[in-house]
Order: sequence, then C-alpha cells, then structure tokens
Amino acid sequence: MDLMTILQVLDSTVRLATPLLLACLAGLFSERAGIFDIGLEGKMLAAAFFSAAIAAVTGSVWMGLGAGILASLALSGLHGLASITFRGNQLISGVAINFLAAGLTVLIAQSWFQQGGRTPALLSGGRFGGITLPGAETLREVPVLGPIYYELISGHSILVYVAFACVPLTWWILYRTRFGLRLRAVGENPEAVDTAGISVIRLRYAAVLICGLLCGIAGAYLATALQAGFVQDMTAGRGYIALAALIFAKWRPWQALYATLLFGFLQAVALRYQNLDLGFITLPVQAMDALPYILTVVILAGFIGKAVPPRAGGEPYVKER
Amino acid sequence: EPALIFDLGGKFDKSFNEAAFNGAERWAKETGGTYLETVMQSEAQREQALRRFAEAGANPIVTTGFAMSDPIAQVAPDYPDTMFVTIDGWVDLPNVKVIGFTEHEGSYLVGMMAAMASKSGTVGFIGGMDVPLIRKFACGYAQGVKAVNADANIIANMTGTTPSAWNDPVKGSELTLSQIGQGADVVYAAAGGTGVGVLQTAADESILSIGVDSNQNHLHPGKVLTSMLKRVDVAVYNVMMAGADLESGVEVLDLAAEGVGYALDENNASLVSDEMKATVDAAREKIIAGELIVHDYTSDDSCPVLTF
Amino acid sequence: MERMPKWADVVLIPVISLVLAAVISGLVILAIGEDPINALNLMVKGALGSTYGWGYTLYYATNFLFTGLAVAVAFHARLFNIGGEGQAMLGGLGVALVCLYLPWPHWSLALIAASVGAALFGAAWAFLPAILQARRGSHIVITTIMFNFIAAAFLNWLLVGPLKPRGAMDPSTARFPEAVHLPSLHEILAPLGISFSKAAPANVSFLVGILACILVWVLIWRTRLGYEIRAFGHSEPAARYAGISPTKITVITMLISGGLAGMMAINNVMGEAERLVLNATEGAGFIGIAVALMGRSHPFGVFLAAILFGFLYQGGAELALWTNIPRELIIVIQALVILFTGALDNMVRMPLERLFMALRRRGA
Amino acid sequence: MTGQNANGARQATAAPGPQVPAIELRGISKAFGPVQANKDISMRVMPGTIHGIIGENGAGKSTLMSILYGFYKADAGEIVIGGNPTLIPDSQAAITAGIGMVFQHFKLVENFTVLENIILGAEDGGLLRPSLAKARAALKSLAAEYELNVDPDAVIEDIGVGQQQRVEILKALYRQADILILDEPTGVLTPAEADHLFRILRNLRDEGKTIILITHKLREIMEITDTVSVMRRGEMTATVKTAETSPEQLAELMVGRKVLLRVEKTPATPGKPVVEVENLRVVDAAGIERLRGVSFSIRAGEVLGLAGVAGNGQSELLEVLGGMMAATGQVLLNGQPIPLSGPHADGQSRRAAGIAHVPEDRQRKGLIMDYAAWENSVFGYHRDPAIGRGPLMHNAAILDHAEQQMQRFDVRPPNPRLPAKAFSGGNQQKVVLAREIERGPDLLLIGQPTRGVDIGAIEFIHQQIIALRDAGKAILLVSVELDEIMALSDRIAVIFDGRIMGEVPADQASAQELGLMMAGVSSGKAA
Ligand SMILES: Nc1ncnc2c1ncn2[C@@H]1O[C@H](COP(=O)(O)OP(=O)(O)OP(=O)(O)O)[C@@H](O)[C@H]1O
Ligand SMILES: Nc1ncnc2c1ncn2[C@@H]1O[C@H](COP(=O)(O)OP(=O)(O)OP(=O)(O)O)[C@@H](O)[C@H]1O
Ligand SMILES: [Mg+2]
Ligand SMILES: [Mg+2]
Repeated sequence: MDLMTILQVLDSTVRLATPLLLACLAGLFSERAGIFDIGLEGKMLAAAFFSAAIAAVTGSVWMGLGAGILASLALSGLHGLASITFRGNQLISGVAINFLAAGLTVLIAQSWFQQGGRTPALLSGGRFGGITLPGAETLREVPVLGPIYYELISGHSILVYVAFACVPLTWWILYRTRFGLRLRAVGENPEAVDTAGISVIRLRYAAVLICGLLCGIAGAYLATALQAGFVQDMTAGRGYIALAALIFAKWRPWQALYATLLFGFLQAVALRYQNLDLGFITLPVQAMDALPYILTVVILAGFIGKAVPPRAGGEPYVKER
Repeated sequence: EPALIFDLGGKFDKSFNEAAFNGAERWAKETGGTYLETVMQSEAQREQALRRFAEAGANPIVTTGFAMSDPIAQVAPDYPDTMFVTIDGWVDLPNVKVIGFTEHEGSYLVGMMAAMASKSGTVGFIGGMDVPLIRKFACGYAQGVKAVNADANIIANMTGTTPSAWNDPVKGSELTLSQIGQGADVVYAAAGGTGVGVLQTAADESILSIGVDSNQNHLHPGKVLTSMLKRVDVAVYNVMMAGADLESGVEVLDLAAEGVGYALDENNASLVSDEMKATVDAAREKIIAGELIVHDYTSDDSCPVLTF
Repeated sequence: MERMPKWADVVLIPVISLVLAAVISGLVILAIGEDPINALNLMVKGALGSTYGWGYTLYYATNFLFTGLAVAVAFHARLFNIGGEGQAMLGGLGVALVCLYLPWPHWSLALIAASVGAALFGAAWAFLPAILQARRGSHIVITTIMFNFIAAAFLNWLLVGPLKPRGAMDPSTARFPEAVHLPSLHEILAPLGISFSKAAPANVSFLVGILACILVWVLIWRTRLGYEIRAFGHSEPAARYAGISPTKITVITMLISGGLAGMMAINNVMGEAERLVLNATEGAGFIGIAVALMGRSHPFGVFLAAILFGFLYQGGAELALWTNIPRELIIVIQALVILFTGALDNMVRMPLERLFMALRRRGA
Repeated sequence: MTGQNANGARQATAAPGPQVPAIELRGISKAFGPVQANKDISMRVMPGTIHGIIGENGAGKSTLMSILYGFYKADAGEIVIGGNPTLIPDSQAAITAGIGMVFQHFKLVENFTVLENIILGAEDGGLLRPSLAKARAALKSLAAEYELNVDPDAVIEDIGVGQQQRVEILKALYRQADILILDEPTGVLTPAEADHLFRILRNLRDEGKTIILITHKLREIMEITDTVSVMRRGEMTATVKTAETSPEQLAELMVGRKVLLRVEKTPATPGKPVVEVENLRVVDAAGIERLRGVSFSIRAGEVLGLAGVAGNGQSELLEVLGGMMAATGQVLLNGQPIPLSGPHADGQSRRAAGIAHVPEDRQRKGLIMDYAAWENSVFGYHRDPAIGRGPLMHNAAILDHAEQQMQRFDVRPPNPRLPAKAFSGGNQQKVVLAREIERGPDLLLIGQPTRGVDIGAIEFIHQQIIALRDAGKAILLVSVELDEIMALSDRIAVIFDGRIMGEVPADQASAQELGLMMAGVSSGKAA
C-alpha cells in the first residue's frame, strides 16, 4: 500500500469517524450525568432528516443545521421527561426514541417530499462543503507532509473540525469547570449533589440537552456534509457504535476520540475493500461489516480492562419510594 | 386495473424503479387510467404484496427486479386468471410474462464513451448488489472500454451483496472517492439508488460519471457524461397498454428494439463530441447487425476482460 | 398496603397508555394530511374484515407471540433482551437447515424437528450475551443489540454464499420440499366446514404459539425454575441468599428467551416463505419488546398484545397499500406504545396512585 | 396524646431562659405513600446545646431531619430558624440558613477527592482551580481548630468510614453551618473513634454551635446530650432534659411500655461440636481481605455470640457459612467438611446439609419483598422434593402450610397472600425465622435478629432462639447490639478487622472488656 492509498483510507476514516465522535461525546455528557442513552441513533436520524429537509427547502445549510439540532433537542427533551421527570426506564425510553425517529422521519419525508422517504438531493448551498485550510495548496508538493496536510487534514467540512474541537472542549468542561464537577458528581451519586444544594433535575436536563445538541450536529453532518440529503435509516447503527466507543473509552473524552477513530477506520476499510485478504485468510465483506460489532462485544467482555460506568447510571433518581 | 410493485430502493431511486414509475405515469396520463402501486421494504413482504393485488383483482401485476421471480412462481399458480410481469426476473409459467434487456450491449456503448472521455486511461465501475445481472453490466462496459483503449485500466467495485446495496449512497460515495484515488476519471454507476451518491461525489470531485437505467444526465448538468438507458419505462408502458390481453412469454428488449441505449440531451451535449458520437453509433449499428457480439456474462458466468 | 388495586395496575394503566398512544398516532396521521378515522376504518377492514385479513393478522400475531414471550420471560429475570431479532434470524437458519438437509416423511415430524432446531439456534445466539452478562457484567442490552447486527451479517454471508442455490440471483435458500409444508388455517379449518382464506399465511404455528403461551405460564408460575427466575428478577442478593446461582439463572433464562424468539421461525420461515430470505424477521424481534411491555410480561397479556400488534401490522400494510400513508406509520405507533407503556409509565401511574390514595382516605 | 407530648416538650425547653430557639419545628407531617413517617411533630432546639433524638427503627427520625435539611419536603408544618419562619424547599435553602447534616448513609462522591467533595455545590465561580485552592487553605485551618485531619487529596473510596465521616463534618463546617445534624454517626465507628467524635462535638458546642444527634445508644445520649427527644411511630412522644432522666425511662418512652431487657434462660448443656471453623479467609470483590484466618467451633445446644463493630467481617462470616460467598480454609459440619468454593458452596447445599440462615438484611436478602408470604415461606427451600413433584411446585399445599406457620409464629396479619413488603419489620422477621427454624437445622446462623423489631417481638424471637438451643442445636448469633449478645449467648467471641480478638464465657464477660476487644485491643483471656 502506498502513501496515497493509506491517506485515502485515513481521510475516509476521519469522515466516517466524525458522526461517531459527535455522538460518542453526546453520550458521554448524558451518561456522565447518570442518564443512559441508547437513543443516540434516533436523535441523529431525526437530526439528519430535519437538517436535510430544511436545507432542501430553504437552500441554507445553516438553517438545516439549526433544524436538525432542534429536532434532536426535542427528542432529548422527551428522553429527559421520561427518564428524569417521570423516572421511567432509560433503556426503554431510548428504544422508543429510536423507533419514533425511524418511523417519523420516513413518514414526514413522504408527506413533505413524496420521494419515498427521502429528501430531494441537496444542491451546493444546502450542503457543507470542504474547507481548504490555509497553505494547503502551496504545501501540497512537500513530500510526505504535504500530502498528509492536503489530503488528510485539509479539505473537510466545518463540522469535522467542530467535532474534533469538541474533544478538548469536553475535557476542559468536564475536568476544569464547576459545571463539569457537578455533572460528574450527579452521575456518580446524585444524593451527594442534591444534599449539596444543587438541583439534580436541572443538571441532568442540562446534560441531556447537551447530548441532544451534539447528536443534532452529528445527524446534520450525515445528511448535509457526508451525503447530499436524507435517505431512510441513514444512521445505519452509528448510534450503537458510538455507544460501544463510549464504553471502550471508559467515558473519557480523549479516549472517545481514539475509539471513534478506530471504529471509523474499520468502517473505512470495510467500505474500501470488499473482501480483505489478510494473506492467510480472506475476510468476506460481511465479516468486515460486522467487525465493529464483534469488537464491541469483545470490549464489553472486558478483555481490554473493565469499564466501570458512572455509578448512578441508568437509575432514575428517586428520593421517595 | 394494472398494479405495479417497485423493488427495494423505492420508486424514487432516480434510476431503475423510477424508470418503471415514469412508464406507468405515461400510461396513466395517456389513457387516463389508474393503477395500484406499492414499494417493497423487505424481502419478506413480496408475496403478501403480490397476493394482495391479485386478491384485489389487479391485472396485470407488473413487478420490477429479479428478486420477484421466486415469489411470483409461488403466487401465480393460485391466480391463473391474472397476468404477472417480471422485469429482470425469470419464471416459466403460463400466466407470467418475462421481460429482459440486453444490458451488456448498452453498457458496451457507454464503456466506449468512457474510454474516449477518460484522460487518465483509468475508468471505474460501481455496481449495486453483486449478482450476475450487475456483472453483466460491468462486463459489457469493460468490453466497450477495451474496444477503444486496449490498455485502459478498469476498476470495478460492487456496493454489497444484499438488496441494501441498491440504496447505500454513503458507500457509493466512498467507493467513488476510492476509485478517484486510484486514478479513475470516469465512473459508471449501475447501482440503483446508490448511484445517487456516486454521481454526487463524482460531480463534487469534478470527474465524469455515467448514469444508469433512467436518463440521469440532468442530476448534475455538465458532469454526467451520459446514461445507459434501460427502457424499463417502455416495458412498463407497453405491458400496461396491453392490459389484460397481455400475452405470456419471454421478451428481450435489445438495442434494435431500443430497449437499451445511451442518453444524449442538452445536459451532456458539451461533453459528447461528434467524433465520440460517431464512433459509438457505428458500434451500435454493428451490434444490431450482428457483426459485433458483446459477450453476455450471464451466458457462461464469466467475463473475458474483467475479473471480479 | 398497596398504593392502588391490582386491577388498576394490570388493566387500567396499559389501557390508558394505549389510548394515549392511539390519540397521538391519530394526531400524527392528521399532521401528514390524512384522515385518522378513515385510516382506522381501513385498518379494521383490512385486518379484521375478511378471513384473508384475519389470516394475515394472526400470522403476524404468531410472530409477535413468540418474540413477545421471549422478551417477557427475560423480563421476569430483569433481563432486557433486545436480541430477539437476531435470535429469530438464527432460528430461521435452524429451521432452514432442518427442512433442507433432512428428509421428512410428514410435516408434523418436520415441525417438531424444526421447532427444536429453531429453538436451539435462537438459544445459542442468546448464550454468549447471557454468559457475558453473568460472568463479566457486560450489559446485555448492548451485547444483544450487537448480536442483532452480527446475526444480520452472518445470515447475509450464508444467504449470498453457502446457502444460495447455484445460479440464483436473490439471496435466499432454496425452497423447502413439499413434505415440510405446514397446514395453513385454511387447510386446518376446511375439514371442520369453516371456510378460511386460502391465500393468508396463518398456519398451524399459531396453535404452537398458543401452546407456548400456556407452557410459559406454567414455567413462570408453577415450576421451581420459574420461582427462581422471578426471585432473581426481584432481587439478586436475595437470590444468592437462597442459593439461586445468578449465572445459572441468567443463562437459563436467556436460553429460554432466545429459544422462544428462535421459534418464531417456524411461522415466518417454515409456515410462510418456505425458504429463508434476508431479513425474514422484519423487525418482529423489536416488536416483541412492545408486546411484552403491553402484556405486562404475562403470557395472556402477551397473547392479547400480540393480536393487537398483528392487527396494527396487517392494518398498517393495508393502509400503505390503499392510501399515501407509508408503512412506517406502524413503527411510529409501535414507538408510541413502547414510550407510553414502558418509559412514561409513571406519567399515568403517579396521578392514578394519588387518585386511589385520595379515594381510600375518603373511604377510610 | 400528641397534645400532652407537645406540652412536655415546651416545659423541657422553656427552662434555659428567654433565649430564642436555634430551631423550632411546628406541626411537621410527612407521608411516604401509605406510610405516615412523621405525624404533626413539634420540637425546639436551643442554641449552643447538643440535642439528642432517639426512637426505634422506622420511628421517623431520619425523615424529620431530612425535612429540616430540605432533602424531603414536608406535607405540612413550619420551620423556624433563629426566630424567623424559614421555607426550606431544598438543601440549598437549608445550607443558606446555616444548617449542615451528616447523613446516616454518607452523601459523598466515592471517586472524587476529599477536596472535590468539599467544594461540590460551594464553588466560588465557574472555574474549579480557585475554589480548590481556597478550600485547601480553609481545610487546613479547620483541621487545626477541631482535630479534623484528613488528606485533602485522598480519594473517598480509599479512606476509612471514620475519615469519610470527618469529610462530611468538614463539608458542613466549610459551608459555615451553625447547626449540625448527625444521623447515627457512631454506628460505623469503633468506641475510640466515637470518643474522638464526641470530643469534636463538645468543642463545636462550646464554640456556640447547635448540634442534633440521632442515635440508638442510650449510653451516648446520657453521655453527651443536653436534651433528648423521643420518637415513636412517627410521633414525638417526649422531650426531656438529659440530666433529669434515666436509660430505663427513655427505653420505656421509646416503646410505650415497661421493658424487660433480660432474657430468661437456663444454663446450656453443650454436646458434641456441630461446626468447627478452621483458618477461614475471605477476599471480597474489591480485593480486600475481609476474614484473616478465623477459627472457632460451636457445640450442640450452645449459642455462640459474635460481637463487633459493623464492618469487621461478621457479615462475611455469615455469608461464607450460608453459602453466599467463597472462602478458603476449612469448615466441618458434624465432622464432615463442607465445600467453601465451587458449585456446591451455595445456599441450597448448605440448607441440605442442615445449616439455616437468618440473614442480617432480611429485606434485601431474606425475603423477596414482592413475593407473597406463602411464596417466601419456602424461599431457599423451594427445591425441597417435599413441596412439589419434579419441576412443579404444589402451590396450594405451600399456601396451607404457610398459613399454619404464620399462626404458630404469631405473624400479624396471618394472611399468607399478602406480599412481604406489606408486613412491618418485626413481622417480616418472624416470617424468616419461622421458615428457618421450623425445619430443625443443626446449625442456625442468625444475623441482627432484632434489628428494627419492637420489644414485644424481640421477646418472642429471643424465646425462639433459646428454644432452638435447648433442642440441642448450634447457633451462631451475630449482632451489633452488645446487650443482645450478652443476653443470649453462652460464649462470646469478638471480631475485629477480620480476626477473632478473643472469646469469653458469657457469664464472665463485661461490657467494658468486650468494648476494648471490639476496638482491637486484645484481651488477656484470648482463647
Ligand atoms: N424515601 C422513602 N420512601 C418511602 N418510605 C420511606 C422513605 N424513607 C423512609 N421511609 C419510611 O418512613 C418511615 C420512617 O423512616 P425513617 O428513616 O425516618 O426512620 P428512622 O427513625 O430514621 O429509622 P432508623 O433508625 O432505621 O434510621 C419508615 O417506615 C420508612 O420505611
Ligand atoms: N412499603 C410498604 N408498603 C406497604 N405497607 C407498608 C410499607 N412499609 C410499611 N408498611 C405498613 O406500615 C406499617 C408500619 O410499618 P413499620 O415497619 O414502621 O412497622 P413497625 O412499627 O416498625 O412494626 P414492627 O415493630 O413490627 O417492625 C406496617 O404494619 C405495614 O403494614
Ligand atoms: Mg434513620
Ligand atoms: Mg419496624
């Protein structure tokens, strides 16, 4: 494999890792606050649809992004209502949200556009184009570093850079700010937070809404940057992969980056190579497709060290039984 | 009242199913008739859809896609008075009409155009589901390319092995980028809805693409070299016109019958030189005359110029 | 002292939740510019208006019966099995292997063998998530979801490769031999002088499903194992105190659950398609969750909920055929049912509890 | 009755003079669903005093204090702080009003450092760094002032409970609390640690702070409080000056009638050894060694009492013998070794071998709270061939039998169809006891037999234990109540930090000597 091929696979890795990363950080905020969220998938899907739909109608990708975020926030609010206010089962709420998004997006798409559950293809104004970073053209000819800068680092859509910037930002919020301290505390022991005079409910809603915001960006990225429009079920399990990455990352931001890059890489390889010839064995494409899922199970089985979730995770905060 | 069942991928795939839809719409407009329709969403629904329409008295029941063969073989004997039409499929029953196309011939022509338009000498092919039918496209295309430029390099990829491969624009787009990375400057997408992603990416990356089934030149004017037309619309229109009087049997729509061809319109006029057109038309005549035989992959499951 | 009477918990709350889900579904239909009353009419007529409709309703209900029971059994042990989909797919593989590669003199023998094959394969697919949960604490919700994806990829590989007959284009196995054809309700009812649509796929598996309901009821409420499963579900420390091994119960419960999900295949694969196609389960594994929640994990409740969802499914299919409402409406309805009966349960429960408390205070 | 008590309260607190009470509660009521935890409670606490609150388990003490701290919201009533009626809808309001609380179960974030726990909710700004620096300095001066030393950078889960309690106190002081509530602070402390705590509390009182102390130990009340309130079944039954009362009077106030604390029993006639434990070692899931080589034996017709501060390994010992935990070492039952690990080291095999177990935590372990009493009556014995055939259970027969059993053990109400959670604590305990005793086990393991049980039931339970002993069975009794151990046991062993510190015959044991051993000071008479 030559440098160009490697760069192309890595370039594809970055593109494919971006939605995973955003969703993974979204899950990180929510789960660090003690609210498990298997509804990442549904929120992304809803955001993908609404961003594409509004971008198609208005011709403005920014309006699309806003709509996508709003849609995702609405579902987050629903999840908050079910799991924080009404202390319902967070898993069941997440499952319901995934179904709701899967059904509603197609239903609305069909009703608005009559194109069999898609949005019209987005024209250039309705999409996030690639950004050429300063100096990319001039540096292009520099051996090795030039192509790396030009092919791999430059030329992505703005949302890719946003996603990567979210990693240090998340770290900083979590470990250097008052909000982060409280957020982590409420996921470990909500009673400690409550008795310290802080509202558990407000904190958790804040976390869930941040989760919605990030999922919204992830979904918008899928439909308006990676693709030019919405198609049915276009998230294709990315929400679940992001969850797996979150566990792999043990709920920490930098590790989330590495984990999602790994999964992105696996997807890139599976996309690029139909059957992967490893010399001694040829992996069929289905095995490549299943690899992220298999890897997740392996990770969960604890072969990579035990991942301890936030202690209060998944349990509604109930004071009075 | 006729009925039309679209395959997975949906009637707005801008390609195969949409061609069928257009044919039906033309019939409806011309005759003022109405027809029943539904879109398959999973393999398991096929029989139910056939039965439902047959129960409702629809006749003929037109289906698109080879995957309908088996369900039709199951259902058709239960409704001997109903005509079933399979486009791309194969069923040998007295009340089934089979319509096929010589896709390899049409692909041969667009392959020639690809080779002529390519500057790098590398062209790409992106298929949908990896089935013999799509390999037939690829093989015809490769033969056309080689006929123009024997040294040309042809990169062929399939999107997948399941029906979801017809509707995976993300993967289409990634495969296109990968082919561009390997030097391709013309890509031919024979992948149903997945092709939308291929054409989009080709346009984004400023290379030429070739559409399939429907005329897709308008999707990215000036960036789609041509489209390999497979006149599913004509087929659907014809059987709907015939209505209940439709005769069973096998019908193959070839170049001579204008069942396949390439698209030329104002969107790609600037891309197709007169010389190109002349060469391709000459080949077309030869094929119709039987002087030039394009190898059909499905005849012996092999391709002389391309390995998969 | 309970906060409210049992009947309110078992009947009133699900009914109110269901009504809420229905009302919102109606609003959704209205919002996409269709008439909910008309839609309901179409659904009722399409699903229950003819023996053809009933045939499909019962056919779908049979699928949901098995997956619903699967989820319900796991719920009793407080295990959330989202893997019904993958387990049912593998069950399909079991059925296909039994039907294709063994010679069968009569359908009844084939049905027994296929049931066993389906259950074994389904159970096998549930085994790894179960053992990982029990031994390593890997969250069963995530592992079973992953196993759904892996099952899909695995079946995909089999159906485009080893199991596809030579020369066939679509990814599916060959047709099963005529000998394993299961009698449809038409064939069963004809000798009794009852005419039932010949075209509908409901078949003898429906009766097997009812039998499964009864057996699950006996298992959960009449056997020592059921006693242990429920005890473990209520309290793991208490179960350990009583000498009930958490590992053993987790694994056994998931094997039973996976087996039930797998057995769905005798209906859709053996009874209907008579070959194994891709995505033969069509999401029935997920609907099992809604069915179990609605049915309060009780076999009889599951039975009623399965019929309800069978109705929704068939009605929804008809709706998609005759109106512009896409089939996805069913998914939305399903989501709303899960949401209201599962996640927003307390929204209905809390005011009701208060009401009953107030009534009792006044009564006292 | 309520009126009278309110009067009593007023008389008691009126004495100190014209001072304004630091806290006054007026007519506080609180219900949890059907349970009325607090009924129309009024109480006054004078500034600069230590005010004790006693009452049985479930009397509503914690609930009342949690209301004062804003953790729960009262259904009715008024809170007056320093003369001003104050609304306390949440803990923030309580903190603002100068109230700090150390809960029975600490409210600390286990994987945070001490410093992070201290600043949580009391940060100065959006960024953490300045707050941490400030807290570090404040901690230093507080530590010097009150003998409250803790490592500010230690992670909570790595430090002992005594230290964790200090963190809780520091949290309150850091927030400048004038009123400090401590809910059963000594339950988890060794006697020495408890003494240290009391020194700190006296210090704080002398500084003018007001302290409310909840405890079950009458000795502590007598030792440190100035005034004491007694709660029973959600009501405040009396408030008296400590100097003017006696433990006997307080006990009577607590349960509502004269209490006989002695147990009637004849001297034991021990037979052959039933259980011999040799060098038992246990490492828990977190890798901590809980038992470090425990050895003892119990003979037929004998009660061995195991005394010790909670958390020193007695729970693990019961769990090992009851088959809930794997261990190494050797245990002989009637001379036969029983497996300590592997598939046969489980509760079923133990029961089959003749070991019955009344667990310390009956609600979490001994019963399935959602099962009906009849279902619970075979819990653990549900594999017994006698109660069913093959895989099936004879539900009707079990129900019948449970009904008779409940009558014999005076379970109220004797309705086997009620779920376990519908019974009061004492009656739940009777259901467990009935199940475990009726099968005539060779060895009965019994943990905290009378925790949360009223005096009437205590007498009954004690009689049952002695009757079993007299029937020639061996009994291992674990209790944190030294009085109970001394009353029931024939021999007393003391466990400290996973080791048996020593063993004394019950008739020669003194509370003082046992207390020393419980604190880890070994006795000259060690066995
Ligand atoms: N959060 C809660 N939800 C429901 N009921 C509760 C809750 N907290 C306490 N109760 C009930 O309220 C009553 C009083 O409980 P509380 O904890 O105040 O008693 P306590 O006097 O502190 O007992 P202990 O000595 O065991 O600490 C009990 O019956 C208890 O079961
Ligand atoms: N969670 C609950 N659900 C229903 N009823 C309850 C619950 N908790 C308590 N009760 C009822 O409230 C009553 C008082 O309970 P509590 O545990 O305070 O009794 P108690 O006074 O401590 O009695 P005992 O001395 O027998 O322990 C019980 O008789 C019981 O019927
Ligand atoms: Mg308390
Ligand atoms: Mg009690």
